Amino acid sequence: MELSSINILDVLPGILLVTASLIAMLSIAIRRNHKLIFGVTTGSLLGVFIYLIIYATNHSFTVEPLFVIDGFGTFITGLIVLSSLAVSLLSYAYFEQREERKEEYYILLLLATLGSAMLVISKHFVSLFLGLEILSIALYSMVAYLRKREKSDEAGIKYLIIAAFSSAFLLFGMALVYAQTGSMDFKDIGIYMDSVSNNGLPLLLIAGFAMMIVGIGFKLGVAPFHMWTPDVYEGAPAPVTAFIATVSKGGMVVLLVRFFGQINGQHYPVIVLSFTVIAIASMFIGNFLAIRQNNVKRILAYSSIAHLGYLLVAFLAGGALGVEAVSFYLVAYFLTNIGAFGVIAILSDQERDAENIEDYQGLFWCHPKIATVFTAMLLSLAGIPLTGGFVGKFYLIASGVSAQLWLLIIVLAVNSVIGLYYYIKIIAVMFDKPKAFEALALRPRLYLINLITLVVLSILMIWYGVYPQALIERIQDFLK
Amino acid sequence: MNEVQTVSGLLLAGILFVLGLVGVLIRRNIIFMLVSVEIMLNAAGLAFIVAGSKWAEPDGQVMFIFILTMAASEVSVGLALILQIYHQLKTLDGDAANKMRG
Amino acid sequence: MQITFYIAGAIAVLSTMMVITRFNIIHALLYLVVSFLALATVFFILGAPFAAALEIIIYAGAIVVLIIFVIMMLNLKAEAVDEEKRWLTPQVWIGPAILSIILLGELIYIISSMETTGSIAQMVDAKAVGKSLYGEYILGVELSGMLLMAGIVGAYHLGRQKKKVIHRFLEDVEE
Amino acid sequence: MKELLWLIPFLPFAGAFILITTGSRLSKKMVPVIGAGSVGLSALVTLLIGYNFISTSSASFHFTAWQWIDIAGLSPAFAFHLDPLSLIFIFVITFVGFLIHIYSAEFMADDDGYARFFAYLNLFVCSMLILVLADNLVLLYFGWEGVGLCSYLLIGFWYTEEKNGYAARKAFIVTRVGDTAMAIGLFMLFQNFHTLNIQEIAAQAPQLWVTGSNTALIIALLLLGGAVGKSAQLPLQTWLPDAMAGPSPVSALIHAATMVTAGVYLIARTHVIFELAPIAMLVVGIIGAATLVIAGFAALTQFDLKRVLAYSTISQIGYMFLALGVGAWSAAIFHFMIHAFFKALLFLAAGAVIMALHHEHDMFKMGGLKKKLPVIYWTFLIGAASLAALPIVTAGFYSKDQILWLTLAGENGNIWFFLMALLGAFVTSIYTFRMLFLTFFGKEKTHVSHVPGRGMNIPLLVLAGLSTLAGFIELPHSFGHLTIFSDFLSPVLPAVKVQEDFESIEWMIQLIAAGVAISGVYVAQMFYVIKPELSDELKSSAADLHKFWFSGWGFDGLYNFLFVRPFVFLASINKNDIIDKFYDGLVALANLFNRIFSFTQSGILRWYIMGIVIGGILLLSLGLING
Repeated sequence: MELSSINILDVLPGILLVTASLIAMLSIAIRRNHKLIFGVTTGSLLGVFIYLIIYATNHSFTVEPLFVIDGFGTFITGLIVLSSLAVSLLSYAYFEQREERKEEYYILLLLATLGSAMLVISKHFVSLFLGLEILSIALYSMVAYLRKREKSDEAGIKYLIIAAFSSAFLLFGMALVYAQTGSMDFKDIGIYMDSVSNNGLPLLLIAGFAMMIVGIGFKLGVAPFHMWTPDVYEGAPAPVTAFIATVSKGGMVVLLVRFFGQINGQHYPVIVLSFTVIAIASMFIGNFLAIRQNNVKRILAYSSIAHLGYLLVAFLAGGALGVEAVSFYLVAYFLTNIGAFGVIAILSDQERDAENIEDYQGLFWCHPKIATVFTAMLLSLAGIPLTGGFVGKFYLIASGVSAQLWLLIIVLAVNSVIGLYYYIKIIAVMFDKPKAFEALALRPRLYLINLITLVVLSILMIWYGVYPQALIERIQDFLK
Repeated sequence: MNEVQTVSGLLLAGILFVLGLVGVLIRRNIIFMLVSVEIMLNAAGLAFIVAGSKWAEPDGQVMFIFILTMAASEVSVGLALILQIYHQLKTLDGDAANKMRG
Repeated sequence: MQITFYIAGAIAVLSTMMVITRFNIIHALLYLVVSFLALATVFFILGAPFAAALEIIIYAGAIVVLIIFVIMMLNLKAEAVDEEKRWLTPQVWIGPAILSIILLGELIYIISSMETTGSIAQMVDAKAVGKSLYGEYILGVELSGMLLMAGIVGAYHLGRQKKKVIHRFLEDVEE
Repeated sequence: MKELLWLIPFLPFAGAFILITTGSRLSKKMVPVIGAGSVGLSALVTLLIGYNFISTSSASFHFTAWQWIDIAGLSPAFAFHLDPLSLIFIFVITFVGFLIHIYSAEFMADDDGYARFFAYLNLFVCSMLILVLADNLVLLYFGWEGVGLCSYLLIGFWYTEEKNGYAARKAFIVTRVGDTAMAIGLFMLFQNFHTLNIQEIAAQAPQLWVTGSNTALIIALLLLGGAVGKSAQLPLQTWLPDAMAGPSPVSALIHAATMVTAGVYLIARTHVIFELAPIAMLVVGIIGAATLVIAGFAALTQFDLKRVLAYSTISQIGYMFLALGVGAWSAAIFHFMIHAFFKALLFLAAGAVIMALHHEHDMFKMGGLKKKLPVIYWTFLIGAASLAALPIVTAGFYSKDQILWLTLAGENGNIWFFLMALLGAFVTSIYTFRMLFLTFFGKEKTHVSHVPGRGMNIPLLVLAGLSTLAGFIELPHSFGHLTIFSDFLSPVLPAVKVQEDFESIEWMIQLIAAGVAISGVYVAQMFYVIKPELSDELKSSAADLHKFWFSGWGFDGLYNFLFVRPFVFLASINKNDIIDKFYDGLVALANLFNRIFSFTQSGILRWYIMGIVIGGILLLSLGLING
C-alpha cells in the first residue's frame, strides 16, 4: 500500500501519538520546562482519548498489510491511552521531586504508548515486532531513568538484556513460522494451518510457535519467563512500574488474543497444552512467591504473574465470551494496578520508593485517604465482591466454565484463596499502630494531582464493581 | 547459481543462534552479554533472509532491515546504560548486579 | 556456489565461537567483524545482496565501532582481561553447555525435518526490497523511525555524564 | 410515583454514608437529624408509594435500578419487586424503624459512638429493605448478609466489654450455619431453573416439579435452614437471648421487629416451593410448634427483663412458623406485623425502664414503677396485653387467634398443633404478666434516676396505639368478618382452605383462646402479686426444672456438649493431631514452595536467562512430543 493511499483517519491515533512525541522533543529543544512538557503530554493523550471516544467505531477495516482496526483494538487502544494518561499524571509529582532531568521521560512515555497501541492493532509479524520493540526500547530507558539509583540501573540492564534475548527467540520463531508458511500475516498463517492440520502441524511450525511463546511469555511475565518481573518492578520508578504492569503487558495480551483467534489456537492441542501449563505454573509460582514477601513492589510483581495466569484462562477459553472476559479483566486490572503503584509513588521519598511493608504501618491513621485507596485496590486485586476485580474474575470463571476448563478453574479458585493472604497482610499492616514516624512531607500541590488521579481511579474501579453492566455492554458493543 | 538448500541456511542460523545463547549464559561481562545477544539477533535475521529466499519474497529482507534498526537502537541504549553502571558500580560484572532478589 | 556457502558458514560459526570465548574484548570484537563479513557472504549467496551490504555497513561498520568506542571510553586496563579469565572457569560452562546442546539438538532435528523439495534459495534483489519496503511496509518504516527515536532519546538521557559538582582534587581522591 | 421505589433503601444508605464519612465532625444535633431523618423520609416515601399502590390497585410493581452483571446466563440485577407482601414489610421496617430511630436519639445521647450507632442502624435498615424488596435471590442474599453484618456490629456495639463481643460472634457464627445451607439451596435453585429471579422461579416451579418432588424437598429444607438461623428457631435459636447484649433500640429493631422475621419472609416469599414439598411444610410447622412452647417455658424463668422478651420473640416467631407450616400464609404475615408493633413497644419500654434504673436488668430488683413512670407503665401494659392476646381490645388477640384457629381448622392443621399453640398461649400470658407485675407493681426496689423525655415517650405512644388499633383490620368470621389484610395479600399468598366441619365451632375456639389468656394473667397475679411466696416455693420444689428452663432448655449446654466440647477436646488432646498436621502441612508446603521459588529469584541475570532457556526447551520438547 502506498503512503498516499492510506486513509489518514484510520491511523490517526497513531499519528497523533507520533506527533505528540515529536512536539515534546521539539519543546525540549526550545526550552526545558517540566510543566510545559507535562502539559503537552497529558494534553495530547487526552486528545487521543477524546478522538477515540468520538470516532470510535466497531466495524473492522484493515490497513494492509500491517494493521487491522476493529472494535476490540479500538477499545484497548482507548484503555491504553487512558492508562498512559493516568501514569503521566502520577509521574509529574514523582519526577518533580527528583533532581534528574525529567523532560525526556515524557517522550519515552509517549513512544512506549505508541508501541503498545500499535501492538494491539497488529495483524502481521512486522507490525508485531516493531510495536513490541518501540515499547521495549522506550521502556529500557524508562526503567533506568533514575540513573543515580543503583537499583534503577540494575533493573534497566536486566530488563534490556533479557528483553533483547527473548526478542531474539521471538524473531527466530517468527522466521521459522515464515519459512514454513510463506506468510507473516496472522490470517494467512491460520489458513495455512487449516490446510495442513489434517496430518498434524509441521514440526517447524510448532517449533516456531514455541520460540515465539518464549518472547511473548517474557513480555507477559508468565512462568517460567517471569523471573525478571520482581527485580524490574522493584528497581523501576513507581510510575514506570505501573506502566510496565499495565500498558506493556496489556498490549501483549491483546496481541496474543488476536493471534490466537486468527490461527484458531483452540483447535491445536499442542498450543492449548503449552498455555495451560504456563497458566497453571504462573498462578502457583506467582502466589507462592508472594506469600512471604515483605517488599510491596515485589508482592505486586508476583501478584501480576499470578494475574496474568488468571487471564490466560479466559484467553484459553476463547470465543466471544473469552474476549469479553479478557477486555473486562484488563480494564479492572489496569485500574487497580495503576492505583496501587500510584499509592507507592505518592508515598515515595527522594531516596527510595516506599516499598518496604513497614513503610505502610499505620498508614490508616496518618493518611486515611491514601490508605483507603490502597485498601480498595488491594481488595480489588484479591477479588472481593463489589470491586472491579471481583467482576473481572467472575467473568474469567464464567468464560472458563463455558469452555469447560475445569482444571484451570479449580487452580484459579485455589489461587484466589492463597492470594487473599498477602493482600490482606498489607491491609492489616496499614491498620496497625503507626510506628513513631515523622509524617511524610507530601508537597501539597503536587500531591493533589496524584490524589485526584487516585480517587478517580478508585471510584471507577468501584463503579465497575457495583455497576459493571455498563462496561460489559460497552465491550459487547465494541466486539460486535 | 543458487542451489543452496533452505535447510542448510536455517541450520546455520540455528547454530549461530545457540552460540549466541551460550555467550549470554557463560559471560559475566555485560558487554559480552550484549554482544552475544547481537549474535542471536543476527542469527534470527539470517533465518528471515533464508526464509525470504525460499519464498522468493522481499519480506524476509525487509524484516532483516527492521531487525537491524532494532539492534542498533538496542546497542546504543545498552551501551549508554553500561556506561552508567560502570560509573556507579565500577565493574562490568553482570553477577554483581544482584542487589534485588527474593 | 554451494561450497562457498559452506566455507563462509564455517568461518561464521568458528569466528562466532571465538567471539564468545575471548578474554580480551577487543579481540572478540574483531572476530565478530569477521563473523559478520562471513555472514554477509552467506547473505549474498542466498540471494540477498542488499542485506549483505547492510550487514557490512551497519553491523560491522556501525554497531561494532560503537561498542569499541564505548570500550575506549571505559578505559579498561589489563586487569579486565585477568578478570575475564577468572570469570570464565570450566564450571561456568557446564550448565549452559548442557542446555545449549539440548536446544541445538532439538533445533537441528526440527529444521532437518523440513521437507526439502522446492526449498531452494532464490534471488531477491535490492530493487524488490526497496519497492516492498517503501510500498507495502511504508508504515513499518515510519514506525522504525520512532524506534530509532526512542533509542536515541534513551541513550542520550542514560549516557549523559553527571555534572561534576565536587572539586577536581576531591574527585581524584574518591576515585 | 412508583419510580421512586429506589429511594426507599437509598435514603437510609445515604444517611449511613454521610454519617460514616463525616460522623466525627458532625455536631451532636445533626447526627440524629440525618440518621432518623433519612429513615423518616424513607417511611414517607413508603406511605406515598403504598397509597399509590393501593389506590391504583396494582398487582405488583417492578423496578430495575440497574443490571449488575449479565454473564453467561447469570444476570442478577439490582431490581426491586413491590407487591403486597413486600409492601407490608417495608412499611413495618421503615415505620417502626423510624420510631426506633427517634427513640434512640434520646436513648443513646450520652454514648461516645453516637454517629457510629446511627450509621450502623441506617445501614441495617437499608440492608433489610434490600432484602425484602429484592426481585432475585442474589440480591436477597446480599441483603441477608448485610443485615447479618449489621446485627454483628450492633450486638457488639459496646465492644469494650468482652462478653458483648462474644455475643456478637455467637450470633454471627450460629446464623452463618443457616446461611451456608441457604447458599447451597440457592446454587441448587440456579442449577434447576437457570435463573434466580424469584418471580420466574415461582412461575416455573409448578411446571418443573410435581408435588412431593425430592428436589423441591431438599431445596425447601435448605432454604428452611437459612430461615431457621436468621429467625432464631429450633435448633439455631441460641444466639438470640445473648444478642440482648446490644443496646435496647437494637434489640427492638433487629432482634424483635425486623431481621429475625426475615426467615418468615423468606418462606412466605418462596411459598411455591414449600407447597410443592408437603414434608417441608410439616417440618416448618413442627419447628414452629416446638419452638414456641420451649421458648415460652424458658421465658417463664428468666430474671433479665430483656431475656424474657428475647425468649418471647423466639416463641412468637414460632407462632409465625407454625402458621406458615399449616399454609396460613397471610395469618403469619399478619402476626408478623402486629408482633413488630407490640414487641418493639415492649423492648423500647423495657429499655426505658432499664435506663431509668441505672442499667439494672434484673426484674426482681425492680418493682413499683407504676407511679414513677406512668407513661412507660401504660404503654408497657398495652404491649403486654397484646402479647398475651387479651381478647377484644388488643391487636395481638386478632392475629394470634387467627393462627390458633387455622392450626386446627386449616386443611393442613391438626389437633396437636392446636394444643401446642394453646399451651404456648397460656405460658405467654403467664410470663408476660409476671414481667409486668414484677416490674411495675409491688415495692420500689431501685431508685428511678432518669425519667424518659418526649423523644422516648412519643414512639412508645405511637406504637401502643398501633398495638391496639392495627388488629381491627382483620376480624374473624364470628364477629365482624373483616378481611382487609388477607384480601390485600391474596394476590401473592393464597388463602388457606378451612375444613368445613370446623366452621361452625370457630366461636368456641375463640372463647377457649380468650379463656386461656385470661387465666394466664390470673395465674401470674396469683404467684407474683397476691401470694409472692408461692412462686418461691414452686421454684425451690422444682429447682431442676427451673434451672433447665432458665438455661433455655439447656440448648447452650447441649451444643456446648455436642459441638464445642468435642471440638475443644479434639483440639486439645493433642495439638499435633492429624487435622492440625494437615493444616501445618499446608502451611509448610506453601513455605517450602515459597523457598524453592525464592531461590530461583536470585537476582543474578544469567540465572534468569537460564530460566528462560529452560522454559524454551520445555516448550520445544512439549511440541516435539505432542506434535
